[in-house]
Amino acid sequence: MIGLSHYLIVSAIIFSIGLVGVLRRRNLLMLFFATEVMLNAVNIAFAAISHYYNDLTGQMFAFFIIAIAASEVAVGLGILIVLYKKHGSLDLDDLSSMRG
Amino acid sequence: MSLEQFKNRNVGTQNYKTLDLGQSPTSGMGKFTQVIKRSVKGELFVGLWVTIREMFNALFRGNMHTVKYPFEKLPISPRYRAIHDMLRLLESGSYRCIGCGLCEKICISNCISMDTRYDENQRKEVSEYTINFGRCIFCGYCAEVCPELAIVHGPRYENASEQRASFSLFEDMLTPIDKLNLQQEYDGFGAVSPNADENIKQTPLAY
Amino acid sequence: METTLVENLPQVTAVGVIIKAVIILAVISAIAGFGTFVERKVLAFMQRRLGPMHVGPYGLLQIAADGIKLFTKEDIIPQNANKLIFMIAPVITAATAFIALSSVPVFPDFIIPEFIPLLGGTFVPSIASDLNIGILFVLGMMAAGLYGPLLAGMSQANKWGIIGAARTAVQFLSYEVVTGLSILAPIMLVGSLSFVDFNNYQAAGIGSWMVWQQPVAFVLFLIAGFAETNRTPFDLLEHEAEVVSGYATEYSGMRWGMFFIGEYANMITISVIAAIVFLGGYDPEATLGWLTIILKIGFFFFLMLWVRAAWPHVRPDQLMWLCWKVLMPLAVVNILITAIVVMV
Amino acid sequence: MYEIVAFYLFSALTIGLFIITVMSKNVLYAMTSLASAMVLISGFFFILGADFLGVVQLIVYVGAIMALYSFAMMFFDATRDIKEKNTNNALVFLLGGMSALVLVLMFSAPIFSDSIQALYPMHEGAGNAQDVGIVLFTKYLVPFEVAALMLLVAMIAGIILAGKKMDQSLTEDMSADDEIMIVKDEK
Repeated sequence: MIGLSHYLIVSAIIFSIGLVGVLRRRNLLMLFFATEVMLNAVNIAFAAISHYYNDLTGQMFAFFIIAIAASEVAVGLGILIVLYKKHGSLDLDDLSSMRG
Repeated sequence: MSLEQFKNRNVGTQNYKTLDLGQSPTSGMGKFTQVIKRSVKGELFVGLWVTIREMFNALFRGNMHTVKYPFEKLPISPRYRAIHDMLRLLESGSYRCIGCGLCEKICISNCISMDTRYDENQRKEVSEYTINFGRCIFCGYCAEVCPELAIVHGPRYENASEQRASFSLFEDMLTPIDKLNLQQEYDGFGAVSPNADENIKQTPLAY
Repeated sequence: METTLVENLPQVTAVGVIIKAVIILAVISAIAGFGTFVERKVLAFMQRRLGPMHVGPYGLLQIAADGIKLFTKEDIIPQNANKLIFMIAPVITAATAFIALSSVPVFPDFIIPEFIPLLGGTFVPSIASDLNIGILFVLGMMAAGLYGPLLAGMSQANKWGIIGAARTAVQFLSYEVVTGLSILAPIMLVGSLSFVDFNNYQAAGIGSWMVWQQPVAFVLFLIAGFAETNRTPFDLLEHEAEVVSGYATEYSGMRWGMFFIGEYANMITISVIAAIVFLGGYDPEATLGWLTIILKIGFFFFLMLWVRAAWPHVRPDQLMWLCWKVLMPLAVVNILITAIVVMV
Repeated sequence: MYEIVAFYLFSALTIGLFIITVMSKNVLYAMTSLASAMVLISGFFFILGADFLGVVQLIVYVGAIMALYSFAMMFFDATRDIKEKNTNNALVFLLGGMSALVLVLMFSAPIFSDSIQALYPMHEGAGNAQDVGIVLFTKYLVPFEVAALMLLVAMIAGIILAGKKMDQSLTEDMSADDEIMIVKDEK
């Protein structure tokens, strides 16, 4: 039978995938994607805990995470467009103008 | 219709109606009231009503406008200029063409070619007569110039064919001898019109 | 999803659900094909034409002819296109449309007669998966359906496709808001998200239909439904006069056909939702109760064709203006008033 | 039975799709795999009985957030691969693996703690949507309103950030626009 640990392991694997993505990618859009992967991993964990402990708090937090992701995408896309207008690229190496 | 009406090319000065659309609103409030007016006036529902009315007219009142073309054809004007017909004399059944060559001469796209010879009775006969329908512009000059009303424009407008030779030979355009009774005198462009007598002005005898 | 279903309804077996799924797939695909025929015929009649007449009696076999044509047509994939995504995109449209239909009651409950071997006596439910959040699930699946045109447009390396994809994103995202908000007011009145509860709420006859209580929501839902199914007044995704064929420019053969099937399945879904939520749905007691809902669905389907025959397209900016400045405030005001009425 | 099959199927597919998201050079592949993995995650939620959360995931995450991302992707040529310098791949994998290990430990901790009590238990009989609604609008009302406010702020921020120079073209250079403006002025 599938237990809580199964879900938590899947969630951890997905979270680490997202983490690898955040560390590895240089493109801003891809960074956002990797962040979404991590947020989703957390959502799975919350929903699983909520199910196995018969408690709704986990689901509530998952809702708020989705809300945060929604506001993140609104602001993030704004920044993305501004940066693209300014630099013509979304590569983080091109954007690091403060390195001196 | 007088000739002047045909020759008038000044399309802009004719009595066209111009739609009075009014000023389009520029302010936000004006746009809003326009939208409200248009919505409340029910123009959209008029459109719906018109289409459903036409549907019922078409289905139940026989207003269907489709012509199932290959099976039914609309009657075309007798003066329509399509594929040429070569007519026969009704009395003898021999073809009317006397081989004068006027049609060949007048043809502006140079698509008629004919050849004549004298037959055993020393009568001129058409040995070869072809019209290249790839070049013919169906202007009707040949029919107009023909002194014997031998070549007229017929009603056959389906020009598609597997071979272009299939309808450009003299024999193909000639009225079949067994359908001679179906040949109509006023049959196409260039033929004498029914009221020709009224239109002819008598030449004064003094000339 | 199927686990919760089996827990919820004890008499439903997995076999019944699978049979139901197959029936939905087969019948709705056939209806989608038939829908193209009906659309041509109705549009033709409204323009005083006959429509397809040659293939079969009254052109009835035109569907078969179209199917043969679509299946045998060359399946072209442009050279610079992203091939995998290009191939997947039409499947997404069709699949999401059918998944959305899985939680909609389309056909009645029935029990397969005993004389049929193997499957005799199997109970086939009316809804393949009776989620207690049915309406939201359908809306969510239709929201996911926007990936079909979107990916199709973006993968085909064609500027018309990109424009079509951009319009997809804009139009579907905007009108999802209106669909959700407009259907929220009836949900508040009924207090449930299940289609069955909606049906029972309006069981008392025509007087209890939701249309009379929520006319604004009904109109808003219809308008938004037209936009979400990409029907004519809002047919901007593949508007021939502006963007050659929008997202479907490079598609041919059965891949193009799958977009079509998806569109017609979505039309049926929207018709079913409108019929159940606003027009009283079906009557489970009467023997011919299912005929009423089929008539209602047919009416909405016909309405879509009718509107296509009568009304002109709108411009994209007019579409956005309509959504955000007219429909959404109206929907919010409607919800507010409904909430006040429900509370008081 | 169904649950086991569905769980393993969903988790295998999700992990595979997320790996594609993270590793793919093509932004279109990344977006597609991310979106489809999110649909599958909503499948997880349905298995876990969190129906409403699953539907919210479908509508908000898949239908809105990912669609917004793809709308941002219209600025680039989506069929072209993106070039990026990937430095220190080994280090990245090491760090990722280590944090994964830490996370496994972290997530496995609640399994051994039996003393946890359900604060807001789910009610048998009541649907998930009703339960969620009651809890969301009683105990979590303030966070809910704050989240709404945050969304509003984010929306305004997004509009201001992206819409500031909305009249300028992203792809053409500005001089071409200036010429057009001059022509308009003369007229």
